[in-house]
Amino acid sequence: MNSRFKMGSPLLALAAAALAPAIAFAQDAATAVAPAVDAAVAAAAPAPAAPPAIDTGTTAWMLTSICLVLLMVPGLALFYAGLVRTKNVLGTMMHSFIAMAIIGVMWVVVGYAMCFGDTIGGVIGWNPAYLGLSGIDAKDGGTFTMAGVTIPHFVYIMFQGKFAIITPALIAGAFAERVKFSSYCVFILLWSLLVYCPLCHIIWGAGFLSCKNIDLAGGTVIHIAAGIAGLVAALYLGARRGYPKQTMSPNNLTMTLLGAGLLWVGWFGFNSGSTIQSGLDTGRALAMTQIAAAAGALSWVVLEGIIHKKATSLGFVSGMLAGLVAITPAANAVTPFGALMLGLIPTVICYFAVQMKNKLGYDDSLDVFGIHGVAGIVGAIGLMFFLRTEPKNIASTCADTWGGQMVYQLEGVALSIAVSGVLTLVLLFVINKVMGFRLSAEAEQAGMDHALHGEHGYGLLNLN
Amino acid sequence: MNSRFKMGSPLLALAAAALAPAIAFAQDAATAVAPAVDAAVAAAAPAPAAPPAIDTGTTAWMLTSICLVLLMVPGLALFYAGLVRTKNVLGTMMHSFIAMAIIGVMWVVVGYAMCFGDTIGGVIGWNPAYLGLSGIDAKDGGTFTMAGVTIPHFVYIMFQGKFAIITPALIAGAFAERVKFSSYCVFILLWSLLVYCPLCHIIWGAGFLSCKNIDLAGGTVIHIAAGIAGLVAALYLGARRGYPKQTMSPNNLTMTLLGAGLLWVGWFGFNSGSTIQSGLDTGRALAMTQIAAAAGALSWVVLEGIIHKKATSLGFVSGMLAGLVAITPAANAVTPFGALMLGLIPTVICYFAVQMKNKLGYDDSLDVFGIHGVAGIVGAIGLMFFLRTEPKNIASTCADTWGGQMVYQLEGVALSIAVSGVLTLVLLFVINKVMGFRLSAEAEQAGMDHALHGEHGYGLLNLN
Amino acid sequence: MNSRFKMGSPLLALAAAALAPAIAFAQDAATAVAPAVDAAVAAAAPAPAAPPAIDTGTTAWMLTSICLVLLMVPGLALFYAGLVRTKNVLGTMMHSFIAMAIIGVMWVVVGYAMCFGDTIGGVIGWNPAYLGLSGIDAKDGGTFTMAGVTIPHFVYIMFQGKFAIITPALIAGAFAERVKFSSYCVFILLWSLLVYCPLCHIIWGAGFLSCKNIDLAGGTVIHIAAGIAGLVAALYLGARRGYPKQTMSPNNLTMTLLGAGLLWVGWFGFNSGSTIQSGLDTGRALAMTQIAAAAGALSWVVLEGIIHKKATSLGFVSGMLAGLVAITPAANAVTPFGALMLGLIPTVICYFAVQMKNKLGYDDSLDVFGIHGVAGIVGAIGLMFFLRTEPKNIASTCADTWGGQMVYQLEGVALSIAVSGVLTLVLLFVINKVMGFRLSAEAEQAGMDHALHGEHGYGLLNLN
Amino acid sequence: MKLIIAIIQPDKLDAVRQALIDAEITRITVSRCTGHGRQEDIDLYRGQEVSPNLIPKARIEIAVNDGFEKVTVDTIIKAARHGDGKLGDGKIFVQDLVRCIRIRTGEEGGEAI
Amino acid sequence: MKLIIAIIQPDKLDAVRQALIDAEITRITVSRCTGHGRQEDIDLYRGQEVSPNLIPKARIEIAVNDGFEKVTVDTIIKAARHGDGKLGDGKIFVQDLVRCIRIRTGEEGGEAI
Amino acid sequence: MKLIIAIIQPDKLDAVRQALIDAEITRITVSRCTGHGRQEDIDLYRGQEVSPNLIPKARIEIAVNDGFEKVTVDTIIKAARHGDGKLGDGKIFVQDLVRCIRIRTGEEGGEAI
Ligand SMILES: Nc1ncnc2c1ncn2[C@@H]1O[C@H](COP(=O)(O)OP(=O)(O)O)[C@@H](O)[C@H]1O
Ligand SMILES: Nc1ncnc2c1ncn2[C@@H]1O[C@H](COP(=O)(O)OP(=O)(O)O)[C@@H](O)[C@H]1O
Ligand SMILES: Nc1ncnc2c1ncn2[C@@H]1O[C@H](COP(=O)(O)OP(=O)(O)O)[C@@H](O)[C@H]1O
Repeated sequence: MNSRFKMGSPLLALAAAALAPAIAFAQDAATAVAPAVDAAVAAAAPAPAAPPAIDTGTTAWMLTSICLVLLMVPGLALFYAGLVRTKNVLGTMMHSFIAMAIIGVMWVVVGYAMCFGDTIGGVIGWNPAYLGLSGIDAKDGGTFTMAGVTIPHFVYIMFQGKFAIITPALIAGAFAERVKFSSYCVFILLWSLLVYCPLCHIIWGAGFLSCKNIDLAGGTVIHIAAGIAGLVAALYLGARRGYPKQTMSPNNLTMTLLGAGLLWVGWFGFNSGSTIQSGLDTGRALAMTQIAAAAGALSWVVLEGIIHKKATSLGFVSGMLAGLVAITPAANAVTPFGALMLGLIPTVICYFAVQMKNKLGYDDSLDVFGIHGVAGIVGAIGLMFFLRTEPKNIASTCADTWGGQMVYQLEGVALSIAVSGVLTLVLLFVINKVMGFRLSAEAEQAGMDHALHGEHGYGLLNLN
Repeated sequence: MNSRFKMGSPLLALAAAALAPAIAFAQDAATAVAPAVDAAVAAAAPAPAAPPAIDTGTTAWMLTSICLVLLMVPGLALFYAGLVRTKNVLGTMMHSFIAMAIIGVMWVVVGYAMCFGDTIGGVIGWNPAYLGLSGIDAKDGGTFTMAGVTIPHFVYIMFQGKFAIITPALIAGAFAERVKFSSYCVFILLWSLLVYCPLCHIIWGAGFLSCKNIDLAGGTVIHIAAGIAGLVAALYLGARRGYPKQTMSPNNLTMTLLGAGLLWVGWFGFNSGSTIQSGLDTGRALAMTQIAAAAGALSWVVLEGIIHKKATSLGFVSGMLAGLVAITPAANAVTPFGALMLGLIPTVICYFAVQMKNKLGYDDSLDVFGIHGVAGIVGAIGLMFFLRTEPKNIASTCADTWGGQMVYQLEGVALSIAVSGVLTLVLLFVINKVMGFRLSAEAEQAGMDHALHGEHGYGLLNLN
Repeated sequence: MNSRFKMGSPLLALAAAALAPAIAFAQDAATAVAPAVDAAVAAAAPAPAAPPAIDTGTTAWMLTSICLVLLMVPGLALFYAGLVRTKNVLGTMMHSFIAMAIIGVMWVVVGYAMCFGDTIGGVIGWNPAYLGLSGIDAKDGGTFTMAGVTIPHFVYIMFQGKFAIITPALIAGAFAERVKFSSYCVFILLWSLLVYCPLCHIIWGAGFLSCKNIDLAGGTVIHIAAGIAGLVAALYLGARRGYPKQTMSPNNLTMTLLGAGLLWVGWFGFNSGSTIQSGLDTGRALAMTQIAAAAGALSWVVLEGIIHKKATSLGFVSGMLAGLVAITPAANAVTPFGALMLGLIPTVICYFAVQMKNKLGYDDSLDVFGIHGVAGIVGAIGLMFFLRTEPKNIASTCADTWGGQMVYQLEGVALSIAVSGVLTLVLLFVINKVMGFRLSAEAEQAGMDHALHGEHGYGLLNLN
Repeated sequence: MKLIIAIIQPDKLDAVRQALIDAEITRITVSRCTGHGRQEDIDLYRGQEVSPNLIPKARIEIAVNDGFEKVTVDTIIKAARHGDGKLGDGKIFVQDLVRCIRIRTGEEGGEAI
Repeated sequence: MKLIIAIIQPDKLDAVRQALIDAEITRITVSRCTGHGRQEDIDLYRGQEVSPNLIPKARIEIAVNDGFEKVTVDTIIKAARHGDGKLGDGKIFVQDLVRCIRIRTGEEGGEAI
Repeated sequence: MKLIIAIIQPDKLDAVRQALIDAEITRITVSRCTGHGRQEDIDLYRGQEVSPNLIPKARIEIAVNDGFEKVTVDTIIKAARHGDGKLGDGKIFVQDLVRCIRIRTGEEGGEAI
């Protein structure tokens, strides 16, 4: 049903069965069904019928990870909102927040079934019991087991759901300050269904690339997909009126910095939680995440220092973000030195990618492609040069050789670019025809906050 | 001593005893007393004298939940402070922050004893060993066991303490921008002692409604109580000067949105932590919380979209809050579909309740009653229609039938309304007579920040 | 290798070995090496060669603690940045943020080796396998065991690394608004290497004060060291131009309050995480932290209320901070009453220390010495009067008598003052000679944001 | 026509606005400023009393026809005073206004005010 | 010399700036203010329509030599109007300017403008 | 009486304030504005140099009796200059002031300044 990680060996499963009673106590006792209790009392007898005992420690970390990843949504909202003009600050935050509501509901209704249900042709998932999450309690006593570790199924579902929320929210940065809210809502809903769910199923679910990609937490599934979607959208929708002649200064960089802080912290849940353990790989993922973020931030700051003799705070967080994106697929797969390099190299490339954008003149307003897309691609491929062990020892892949793995990585990247690129374009086109995507000139001048939401972000600016 | 959840069956307790040695290792080894170690070495012998072994996983999640619930206090401070006028932004934040100090101290001095001590007539608790937390270490080796799961007693105390902190802070929104700080401090202290502690003891401690209410995390104990207190206070203290003629615009909605983000995340600790496990019910509570929040936010936004053709960010967070409040008592008790409905229905009702307030003309400034009170009542009763199983299978109640449970729910709601309504009124009256509760006209015009705190929230507004 | 805590008794270790198989299942199964699995299947046989099984619960809490302590860095950034003038808001945030990058990288390259490597003369650590964290995986299968509890080594490293990040960032408050960014970067790097790493090694690593100090989470290693460094720097670098004649009002106290909220929450990870467990001491540390913070905040507010008839929000957070600093060394060592006193007493002393600074006229701009230094010293010594048990029962010390422990405490304080005082002065002198430390008069007038970073914090202030 | 500029205490803005409306002067422009006169304003900073060099004020601009100058000034004086007058109550400046144009219609002079 | 003050809708600031530049008037000072004229501005607050007493505006100040007064005023009027003119489009005030000094050079009068 | 408006660089506000106080001109009103003159101001945005159209400035208003006009203007010029004068140092505008009223006392004219 799920192949984000390969199954543990049969031996391990056997050990699990043998030991189940010994740890049954740790289980959710208040709701434990009778057989489990009997088994526990019988002390050493195998209890094949009972659902496996829940590991409270892993569950605790997964619950925490859910909180951390959800915290990234307000983090992203702050990050983006600080960079736009005053008149669009609320509208920009709403782009992130509304994803929590729309995708939050979509995920429980059909999203989880489409991502992690049984595969239909290796392309999309389906499982009636997952629709509306109606059959979760009934299945395995509500538990979910992966690689021998059992957690409540709801916890796994919610963790995965947070990724579905944040992915479309990332795209919003590419067409900041110029789209209709209603069209945006329709766009992220359809994009999730048509782009995110298939990609997620293909690579993390039981799809045709399952157990092939090294993509711990979504370099390919999330950042490349969102980055490409952003690029396509920026090109298709066109630049903000006045861009680039009129300077569009960030309205509140302190907000962007706070958002970046929340993103850094939240990313620990993002990457480490994706190991679905509370063990060695989890610790490793956290350490590599930290290293790449630090190295990325430092690289950008040093680069700016060299080129401009000034180091900006926006540069700091841009580099941090590039490092975090690049390490996302690789956090459990590379050495500490590799993490350092995956902070450094993608950041330098992103730096110049952003300068390139300025030359090419398209308006990827908050550099969704320049950071997420570019660092995502560099990370997904670059990780191959810093593996800490043979691919087959890494949790999420079954490749035999380095070369074989490299092919898988390239396949993943190509797939994500192709699927996201083509379908995003189709979606934009259709929505644009049906309901219009861009704001009218007047609304764009007046700002999204007033025109779309009937509000002003900073009442404090006016004497009241 | 505690009946927030019914005890596990004797069988379970037996299993626990039999298995204690096997998991003793996981225990707080550095402070483990000798007998526990001996027992562990003796491997399978029962060790009745030793305190039960601590479950590190559950402890980890409870520790995390404490952090999350404490994070809700700054979250609430931001949420409320963003909605008031510039001149009251700090005073409003202080209403939340000071609760951390006053109730923080009160809780360890007498609060915990009054809530979770042995019952006196089913109405209030008392336990000399809990005063000043002086006897915690001595009791059961500092451990606390519920439904077969053992955690450090201090962890349980601190978790419960966070609820005591946030409850009175909620009320402050009802009389925002117009009360004296000193009087407010006295008010929340007395309100906690006279309203919160008894209610908490009656429903969650060993009081006369113990094991009767489905109120996982405080729909009745917290939100209805605070909502009613807010309504009474708004009516008793009267409207802000100039209300409603003068518009009082939010000074900083970005702050309110950030606060809302922290509240959403914190609420996972609030609801899931209240299961005092790291297991099935915990995961379920988190999932239902997420679903109701998303559904609530979406409902308000859609409603506004239909009525006004604009969707506000304040609407988003209001709906989110309504959903979160409504699911609070129910998060471990309803189906996913039920959670969706408990996001949708209370939000719609709250929407119209707020419009009603505008018609009636009283000044519940930040809609404490309109959101917390109304959604709390709708949730506490509404959950009965979406139960995932028979009441008796739900951790916190012992009811036999659906009807019996419904009676309990109504009793709880009625009790909370009555106790909070009457005692709040008495308190307001007494404090008003003794020291005055409202600000003078001059101080209200000048703003709380300058008049009461000698500060200005946003120095940045002035050139310095 | 590490003596932050004394080792458990041999009995405990034996128990651990005997029970290892029984909990091997909980281990990081996906990466489990074969012998562990065999051992698990063999059920009760000792498995000396296998690395000890990881406790998923403790690991979960340590992972969470890492997140919480990292969250303190943005928290500190907000706290400090809210207090400076508008033109320096970004530069001040950068002082905290850049520490995440510089020390983040330094820590993995040499920092961990210098702090927790094998001791060289009791003064500094070294371990080639720790350089660049290259040998972590190879050692004990990547695990780390302390007092019988095993967690992934990377988790321990990252947790300790967060302390290394925040310590130099604290100092920045003493010379806020007037130093060059490049010089500051060099300063914190060298200060970490020359002051923090030795102090950390001497007291927490295998240095000459190991197993002697009661310093749970860094009262001596962190707060006294940073406080003294701040004092020396403020004296050496001189006051801001215009100080104290020109008032320098906080640009955004709401930001400071939010920062304080994050610090309070983060401190739970700081103190409770430092127990490297998820057990009794962890719960105790969290409870004492909460009590001292609440008592500290309340004390300052009451004091201001008495003296000025106004209670400021900055006073609230200052008292909170004093309480948190004072309880930091003591959180697992004192009684609840002691925690109350360690909130109250240091806060009162800090209050008057800050007034004293105003009299003496030096410009410790954000009171790094007045709060961190003073409360750190008072806490480190004051804790001796509120111990909950004999010193030898406290995890981090091996002292035999109360008097002996008192001597150790005084030694620790004296050492920290001496090392930090002298070396900070040398560093300031050298950096000042080589590259200049203070901003030019023009740059200081223009503000760090524009002069150093080419940015403006609040674009919203200007119509764009 | 006259352009009347009043620098007042922010806490009196509502009162002044209301009084002006009662006197049928409804058109007004307001902005934030900070000023220094004789008034001292005490803030607290970590237990210390500090007195900012510049104190927040509200700046009101009203363009009126000459006949309305007196009533406008008198109204402001009455409404902006704290009690019988306190330091910091503010100042009123009156200037000549040469032209006044309503952008919407292009009207000029008296009727455009 | 004249000092021209225009109170316009903030969303027209860019257009006015551009039009002025096209008319070769590049020196300008802008600030935020709030104002009350005939216009009503509807915000939403928890499902209720509220109309703030004071509405955000942009305030433009331009010092010009007398010969430029007309073109400046005309340019602003044209660029600041919404369509054929909407409530709230704003006002222009023209005052006499006695002296104008460039701080950098100390130049005075016409060439310092 | 004269109303003197000076648009200066924000980093010179303290110096100007101090110089005015030394010249015994203590009453002052200050506000934030943004302006465009000849000066260019370079900010960085993700490695790219950007030059905002409008640059933050401080706007000072001082009402003085006619005899004080010269000293005020001269003081500002001296204190607001960067070195020997840099682009962006600012402008001073002087206007006639018809009336000046102290709200607290109702005093008018010279003594109310
Ligand atoms: N001569 C002046 N020039 C400019 N602004 C002034 C002048 N006099 C007063 N103000 C403004 O009016 C505000 C209030 O002045 P106030 O303290 O009431 O005046 P006074 O000291 O004359 O009684 C001051 O803060 C300042 O902003
Ligand atoms: N007489 C006046 N005095 C001061 N400000 C004015 C005056 N008339 C208009 N304004 C300013 O101009 C703004 C726009 O005015 P507007 O509503 O277009 O004027 P009108 O109602 O005359 O058509 C107002 O919000 C106000 O700030
Ligand atoms: N003619 C003018 N009208 C309005 N404001 C002006 C004018 N000239 C200059 N300013 C203001 O003064 C500020 C500084 O001008 P500056 O660049 O020093 O002038 P110049 O280009 O004439 O040397 C500008 O940013 C603008 O705010």
